[in-house]
Amino acid sequence: MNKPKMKSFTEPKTVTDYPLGATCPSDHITSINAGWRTYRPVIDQEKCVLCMRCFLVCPDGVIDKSSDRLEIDYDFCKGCGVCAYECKPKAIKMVKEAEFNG
Amino acid sequence: MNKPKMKSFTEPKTVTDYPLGATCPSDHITSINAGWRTYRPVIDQEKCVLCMRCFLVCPDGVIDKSSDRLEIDYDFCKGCGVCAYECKPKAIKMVKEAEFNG
Amino acid sequence: MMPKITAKNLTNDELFYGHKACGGCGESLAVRLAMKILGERTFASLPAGCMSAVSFIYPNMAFKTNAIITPFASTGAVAAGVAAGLKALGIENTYSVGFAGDGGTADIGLQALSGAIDRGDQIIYFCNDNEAYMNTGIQKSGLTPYGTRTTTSPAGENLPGSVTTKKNMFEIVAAHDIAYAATASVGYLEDYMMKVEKAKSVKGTSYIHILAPCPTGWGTPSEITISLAKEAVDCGLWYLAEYENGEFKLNKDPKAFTPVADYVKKQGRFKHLTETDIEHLETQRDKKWLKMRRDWNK
Amino acid sequence: MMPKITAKNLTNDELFYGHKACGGCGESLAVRLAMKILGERTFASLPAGCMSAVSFIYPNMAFKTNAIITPFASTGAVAAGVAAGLKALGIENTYSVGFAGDGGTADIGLQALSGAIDRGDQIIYFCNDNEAYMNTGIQKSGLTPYGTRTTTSPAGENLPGSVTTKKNMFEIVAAHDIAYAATASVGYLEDYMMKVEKAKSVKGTSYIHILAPCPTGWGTPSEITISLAKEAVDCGLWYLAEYENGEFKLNKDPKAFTPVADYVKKQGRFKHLTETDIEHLETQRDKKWLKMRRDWNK
Amino acid sequence: MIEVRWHGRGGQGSFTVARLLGLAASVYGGKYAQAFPSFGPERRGAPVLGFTRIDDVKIGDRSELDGCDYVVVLDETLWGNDVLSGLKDDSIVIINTKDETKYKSETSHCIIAIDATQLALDYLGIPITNTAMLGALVGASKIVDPAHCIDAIRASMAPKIAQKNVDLFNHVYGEVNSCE
Amino acid sequence: MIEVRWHGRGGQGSFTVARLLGLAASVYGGKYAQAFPSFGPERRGAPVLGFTRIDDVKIGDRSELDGCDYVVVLDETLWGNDVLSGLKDDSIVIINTKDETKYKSETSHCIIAIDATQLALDYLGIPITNTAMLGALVGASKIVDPAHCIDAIRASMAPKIAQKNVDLFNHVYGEVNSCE
Amino acid sequence: MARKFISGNDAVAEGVRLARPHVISAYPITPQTIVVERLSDFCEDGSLKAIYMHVESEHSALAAAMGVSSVGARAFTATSSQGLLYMAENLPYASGARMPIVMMNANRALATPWNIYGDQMDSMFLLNAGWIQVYVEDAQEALDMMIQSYKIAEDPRVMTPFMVNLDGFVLTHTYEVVDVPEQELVDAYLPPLKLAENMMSLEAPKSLCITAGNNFNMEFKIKQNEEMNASTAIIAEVDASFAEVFGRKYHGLLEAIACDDAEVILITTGSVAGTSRMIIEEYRNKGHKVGLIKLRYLRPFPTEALAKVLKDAKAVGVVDKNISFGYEGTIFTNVNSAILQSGLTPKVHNFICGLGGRDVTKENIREMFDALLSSAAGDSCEKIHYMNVRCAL
Amino acid sequence: MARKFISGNDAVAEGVRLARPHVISAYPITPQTIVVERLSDFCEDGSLKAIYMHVESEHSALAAAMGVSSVGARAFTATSSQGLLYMAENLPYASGARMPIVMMNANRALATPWNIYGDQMDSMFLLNAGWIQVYVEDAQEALDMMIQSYKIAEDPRVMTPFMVNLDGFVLTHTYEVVDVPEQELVDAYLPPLKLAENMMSLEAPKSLCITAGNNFNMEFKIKQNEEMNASTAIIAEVDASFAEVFGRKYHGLLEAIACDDAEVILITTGSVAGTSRMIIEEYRNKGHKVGLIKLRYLRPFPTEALAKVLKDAKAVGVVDKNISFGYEGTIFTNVNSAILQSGLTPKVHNFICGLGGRDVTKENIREMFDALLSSAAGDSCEKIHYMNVRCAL
Ligand SMILES: Cc1ncc(C[n+]2csc(CCOP(=O)(O)OP(=O)(O)O)c2C)c(N)n1
Ligand SMILES: Cc1ncc(C[n+]2csc(CCOP(=O)(O)OP(=O)(O)O)c2C)c(N)n1
Ligand code: SF4
Ligand code: SF4
Ligand code: SF4
Ligand code: SF4
Ligand code: SF4
Ligand code: SF4
Ligand SMILES: [Mg+2]
Ligand SMILES: [Mg+2]
Repeated sequence: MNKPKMKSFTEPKTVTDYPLGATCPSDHITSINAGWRTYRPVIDQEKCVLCMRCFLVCPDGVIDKSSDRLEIDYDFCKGCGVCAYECKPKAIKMVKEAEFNG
Repeated sequence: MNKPKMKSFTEPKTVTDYPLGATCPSDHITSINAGWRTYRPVIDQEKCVLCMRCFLVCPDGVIDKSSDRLEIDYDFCKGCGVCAYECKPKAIKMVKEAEFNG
Repeated sequence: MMPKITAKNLTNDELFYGHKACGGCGESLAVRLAMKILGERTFASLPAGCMSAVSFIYPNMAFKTNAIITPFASTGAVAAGVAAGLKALGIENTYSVGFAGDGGTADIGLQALSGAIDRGDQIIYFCNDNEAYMNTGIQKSGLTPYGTRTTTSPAGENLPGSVTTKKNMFEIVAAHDIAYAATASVGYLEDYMMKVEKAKSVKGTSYIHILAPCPTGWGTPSEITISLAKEAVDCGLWYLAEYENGEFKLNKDPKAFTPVADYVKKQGRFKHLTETDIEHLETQRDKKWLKMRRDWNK
Repeated sequence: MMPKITAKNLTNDELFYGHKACGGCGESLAVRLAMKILGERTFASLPAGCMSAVSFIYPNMAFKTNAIITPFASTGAVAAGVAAGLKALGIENTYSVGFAGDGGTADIGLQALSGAIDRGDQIIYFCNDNEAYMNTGIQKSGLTPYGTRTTTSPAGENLPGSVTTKKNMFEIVAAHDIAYAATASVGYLEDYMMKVEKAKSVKGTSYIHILAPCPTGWGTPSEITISLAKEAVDCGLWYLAEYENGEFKLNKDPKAFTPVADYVKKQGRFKHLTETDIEHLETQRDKKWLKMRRDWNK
Repeated sequence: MIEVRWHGRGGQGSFTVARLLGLAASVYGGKYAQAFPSFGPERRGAPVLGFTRIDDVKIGDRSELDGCDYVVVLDETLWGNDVLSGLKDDSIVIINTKDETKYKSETSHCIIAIDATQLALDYLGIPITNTAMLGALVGASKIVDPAHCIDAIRASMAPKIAQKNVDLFNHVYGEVNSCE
Repeated sequence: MIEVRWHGRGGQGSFTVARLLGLAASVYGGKYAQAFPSFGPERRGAPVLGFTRIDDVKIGDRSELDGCDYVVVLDETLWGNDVLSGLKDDSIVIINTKDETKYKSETSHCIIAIDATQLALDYLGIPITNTAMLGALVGASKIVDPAHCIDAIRASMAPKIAQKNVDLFNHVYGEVNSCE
Repeated sequence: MARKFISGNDAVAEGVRLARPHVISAYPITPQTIVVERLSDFCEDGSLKAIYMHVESEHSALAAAMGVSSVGARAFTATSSQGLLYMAENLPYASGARMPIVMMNANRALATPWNIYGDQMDSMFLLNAGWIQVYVEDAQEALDMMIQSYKIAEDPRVMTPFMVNLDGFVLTHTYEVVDVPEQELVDAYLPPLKLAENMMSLEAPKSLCITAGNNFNMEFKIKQNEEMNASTAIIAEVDASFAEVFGRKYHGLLEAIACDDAEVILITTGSVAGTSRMIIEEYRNKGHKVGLIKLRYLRPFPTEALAKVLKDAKAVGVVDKNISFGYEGTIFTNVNSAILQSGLTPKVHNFICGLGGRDVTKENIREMFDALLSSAAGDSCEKIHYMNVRCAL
Repeated sequence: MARKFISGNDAVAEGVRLARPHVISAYPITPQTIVVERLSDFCEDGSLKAIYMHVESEHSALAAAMGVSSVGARAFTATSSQGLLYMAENLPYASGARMPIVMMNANRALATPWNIYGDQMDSMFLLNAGWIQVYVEDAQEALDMMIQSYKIAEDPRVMTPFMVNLDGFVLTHTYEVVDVPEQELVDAYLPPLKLAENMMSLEAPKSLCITAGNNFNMEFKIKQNEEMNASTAIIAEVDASFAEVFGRKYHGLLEAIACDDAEVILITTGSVAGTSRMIIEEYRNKGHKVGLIKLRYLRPFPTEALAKVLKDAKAVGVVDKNISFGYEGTIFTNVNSAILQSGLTPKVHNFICGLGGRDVTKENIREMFDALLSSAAGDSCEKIHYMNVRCAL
């Protein structure tokens, strides 16, 4: 998986425990980009020819190509639609997010 | 004459009389560049062909061409020798200043 | 020749993840891909701007590598300092990299960049050009094109949006006789990645100027970011070029341009432009290409 | 065509007089002549540097016209503000002019200059280039040539003086597609005066970059200032050119160069240079001329 | 003093409506009002808040709202702790949804539900729901005169768009009931 | 405390010699010393001053000299009020001149005259008179040991030039009389 | 007069439009941006006949304004935080030159850490710059001060640049009701800038921003200080004449609220004054002898006015939205010096709050008054209180 | 150890060489230039193994130093006056990031009017920047403080940038005898910088100079303030350990001279302390109960140390080579706050002198003591005295 491991963040208990300087470890994502999406990209694995264009163009890098089929990290996908728009075989559909909420 | 009129400077008598802001009238020379020279340029009017090169090249602008012969403003001439060096007919001599002091 | 980097052989590892940029943000794609090519030993310096604003929100840090926000004017200087510090400490095989916006490069950061190039500092400098100050809400920068409506270059009865033309940053940088400079577009990603790869082995300063559409500031749907950036090149308002060993090279010299009107009309920031305005843009474009073709195609 | 300005028809009025520059100072000559051509309705902006330091020593003011010292980094911005203020007040037929040193132009003042050009502000900007920070005692600037000994680029066993080359300020300014830019030398004064005269009628920003030897900083006798500046051009280390209507032009293209060694050996700042160093300078020169001749002689 | 909190996403106009309410109450209604947004470094799509304060006297208070009388949720996907925080016992929650049942089950507060998205699509052709939600708030609460809201809408938009929004506002205003 | 003021022009080395004297007195002579220049925006050719203070104890004083014991004039064209200001009754003036008569007539202070320019030309081939004037000062005043001056000169110059300056210094030192 | 429901930034822009500057040079920065956006709109639509300069940085923004002012034209600029510090060199430059430039500063925290919200570290940083500094409480005062500021700055006795500070977001981005005066009234009140001794002109060419060596420099600085101190009178004068014309007054250097018999007094600036007004009422209603000072001007510093109001207070609290690291809040330091010199000996307390946009709650204000009351009653308590901290020290 | 007859600037350069920074980034400005000239010589001749960066401005000088420090290398820069203000934005930036950069500042007047001579307006401008500020009295102290400064700044408990101030010309350009310690001694005393939590490394990648919104920002700032205040202890500690190794001590935050039974005390900084030492002796010899404080550190401010020394003084004078226009001398303001909080009630007087390089004469110091003695004796006299003015007010 290309997604970084989520870090648990315990708020400093005292001012002294705050970081020295305006510092934080890198690779430190503590919360997901929850609910930014209106539409959700859904890959039709049948149609997908694994050209990897969607993987390349995703601004958020949420498409993972480590297995034999692409996977989207919906915790961080913003539903921008770039992947779908750029997919030549039209293997990605943007589906209204609400339908998944139900 | 191309030389600006010297201004008399009376020191402000009170702090209040100082200029408003870091200001001073322009065209405001109150003292000469006294004694900067070691050598003094002296024009041999006989040799001078009035080509005006010395007038052109003098960094201090102290050569005046308003009359029919050039005049040097020795109050501000620094004796740099540029005029003499650039005079083709060698009409300017740099003469040791001390000789004039005596 | 370097092996070509493609979508297929590009590493799956993400070094820039979880940022809070808008969906479809062109800049964030430019940074993401650059980081993938540069790798884990990269030290990234980002001035104030969208990319730093969305990536270092305590306690959420989107960079996997070392990274630092710099004062707005200081990308070139901080990156140069990082490079010098690493060198002095003997920490080798690292990249000191700057990622600045158009405002952070062509306006307030120009001097520090110029200083770094002049010293030949070992840094790679990216200008992520979305043609306005986006982080502060779409104000005109030195790289905002003629006719762009921004919040400080309003379009109305008296003005057509921005009345100045886009600063020629690439040529300005090249005039420094920099070791390597290139333009790029998120519409031509393989070209871009090739240029990043190239910059990695340059001795001295490199500069990569990438056009990166901003759906929010340009008034465009988020999904068209890539195709719009491609169209910018295809219609001739942007160009792909390199400066290397003291010489310019046009990487792409289209026989015919797609219509500027098509490009422009997709964008809210240009909605007010009249036919005449668009013709003006085309004339400017043609003049520029005439010179580029004459002078750079040696 | 403009009437040629010569020593004979040049006005006798001095607008810059009584300053405390060193004897034989090239910069002061450049300012003096520019002021004569620009005339009494000139508003001069001078940043920190020798020229301001020697001309505004309360209560001795060397300028006859309006003049202001600007913060070191701000020549372009203050001059632009003066121009805007005059315009807004409807005060016409005036010139807002900047006189900055090489450091004040190519280093700390570059950004403000770039901003003014970008806006097309109605100013004439002079870079008085004596190739180092002289007012503070001869430190290396971005316009200090390779191999120059300055107090911050010492020549010794390990270093040959400055190890970086002279920033191409003229080309950098031209890359902004400025309305008018030119190089000049106090060794070729009629050429210089013609360029100043030309700048007076330009619509938009003009830039004149004049090489002006500094006897103190260069370690030369004061009387050779003019001839040395001529020799700089004749040996090819400096050049006379213009940029106008988007095109470069070489004003002088010598068939043969005088020896660089002759030029260099007259100067204390280059005393340490070896034969090899001088050959290096010649190689650099030849490369530069090859490009200039190829690209600018259209 | 009446305090209203608006929940939406960057781009949905939740601060605009906070402002419209303040404008209606003050310039047109002769009262005093404050409207202010919450801001963050996150971008378009991220949750944002808007606030409106209304009072009969000049409002000196510059602190954040510590409780609020009305919460208006423009986007139901934002439902959660943030929406329910800082409510008083008699606070009213107004939410844009087709189906209120879920929400009613999760809180004891009075819930006013309205399918503003559908109505906005009907009236405006785009899913911008803020004037609809203003109608719902004012209809349910009567905290300002609807005529003043209409004045505010007209003063803030181009005439054609304004008219559509006024119609939408009126529709919702007329349809919504106050809390029983 | 002994205070010395040096008058010269930018470029004549008047501050260098102020420094040499301090170096001789302190590092080589075991005393305490201060040396500092006057500075102004004027350039090469303009009058400048140098100052040396010598004392047996650490010198805390950071104010300008308000009087001085010795004035050394490297360039006689600088003669005037500035040279004679701030002198005590027994202050001594040392001046580089071929002809002392003019100066003696204009002050009652003891004047020591020396044609340093000619001697410098003889010894060094250039008219840099500062080590000659150091010789004159030390010869006339004995405020430091001449051997320490020689040490200071050697420590501050390249060996060949240093030797010539030492010879010049010695010549002048030997020739000058103290004030009667 | 028009009533509008606008933000503090809008109010500033409206005020600037009414003041008719000739040139606006500014660089965008949150939370100031809206001011310059509005002004560029006004320049575009012609409702403000001014040149808008898109400068490439804040250093140039103020430098350009200096150029404008140097020829006797009216200049406006606006900035915040990092921008204010980036132009820091030019602030004493302009004040030494006595240029009557007006600047709006949106008070915002300083990096690092980065933060776009309001505190007052930025303008406190510039207290030594020789600029007049006023802090406003609401959008109306912001608008009105744009007019007053030019009137004061351009007074021949003052001739000093002027900084108007608005708390970031809390004032800049909050909409409220503002009365916008008629242009004619303002025109009559604020005539065009008159050419002064320190401005360039073709008639009497001047050299500006000159050098004054160690022989003369000190006198220039003393003059500047004396005249700045004397500007306190003109500030009061202008506030009074403004009230006559426009019907609103701000009490000059400071406003004292319920201080007459107050045993404890809280000193506030800017938006905190607004919140505190509510609490003072509440406490007075409960019978506590509490008072409130809204300190409007920090330079010139109102030493005497302060001493007069504080003379019977047993405990004085100073609210600081800033820290001078390694010491205490800057306003606290300044107030304490005035107190000591006045010979008063109240107990003094520093309440540090609102850093990086931290909310200053009504409860916080109550805590401050409670602390002061208990201090006045003789209890010893901390000198420095950090308010609304989310964890223990 | 070598005895040398060198200037204050030379001494700084020698001290820096001994401290072995990895990178020097600086921009020339009078009267600092000699420092960077010498350092470039040392880099050339190999006696200092450092990279010398010819930056294009002061803003970049400090920015580059931040880059250097961010990876755990030792950085040095130097500036003065306009240069210090041109980099102002970066000072709180570096201190918020807790980067242990050392800067030498040659105190010089601020334009306008332009003036290259010494006063302290420049560094007083930066008191809020979160940097430790020390003022030295002579060249020896300058050299020694280059070593102490890194020791203090890099202490894990401090981790704060450090500014060493020398009065322009009076110290920077005055030659005097200086003992230059052996490199080995310094190396043992000042080991290489250890990688800290706030530095980048390949082993533990860091994000630096991050954003902390209104939810967390205040706590970062409080931490910074608390730790800066606590650095007073480390300052004293380092001065003591330095004395053990090198045999010279400077008494930590301040030096009290003849204060024990003093009825009047004069507070000085930098070079004025030197001149005053002579006068104090003279007055003591005459039987006057006068004392002298050499205030070394202005940040962290030595509130307690000061209160202890001043506790029995009847009149206290503060010498300021600066004015905060529209108020008074900045050190005066700071000292007064400390006095008030300590519950002391001496009469206080401010002596403003030395602006733009105006000489501070021995007679001036006598005038100050005389004024204080008469004030202590009950005579009323001016609060603010301008010294050595060449004309009437
Ligand atoms: C000295 C300074 N001035 C202004 C700002 C405010 N500011 C922060 S980001 C930004 C705009 C950035 O624009 P750009 O560089 O084009 O990057 P983008 O946000 O478009 O990616 C501005 C003006 C600042 N942080 N510092
Ligand atoms: C911000 C700032 N930094 C540094 C200086 C110091 N300074 C004044 S003039 C000068 C050198 C000027 O060099 P240049 O521009 O080449 O002009 P020149 O003196 O050679 O004519 C420097 C470094 C300053 N005044 N302001
Ligand atoms: S772009 Fe389409 S076809 Fe290509 S990998 Fe992605 S989903 Fe599959
Ligand atoms: S919708 Fe956007 S963020 Fe989501 S996977 Fe597609 S490109 Fe990536
Ligand atoms: S250069 Fe010589 S010949 Fe020509 S005018 Fe001057 S003195 Fe006469
Ligand atoms: S010597 Fe120099 S200053 Fe004098 S006249 Fe000749 S050129 Fe001019
Ligand atoms: S505003 Fe534009 S540049 Fe900034 S994050 Fe959003 S899309 Fe990207
Ligand atoms: S130092 Fe050089 S540039 Fe400066 S005044 Fe002297 S000669 Fe002219
Ligand atoms: Mg941008
Ligand atoms: Mg120069």
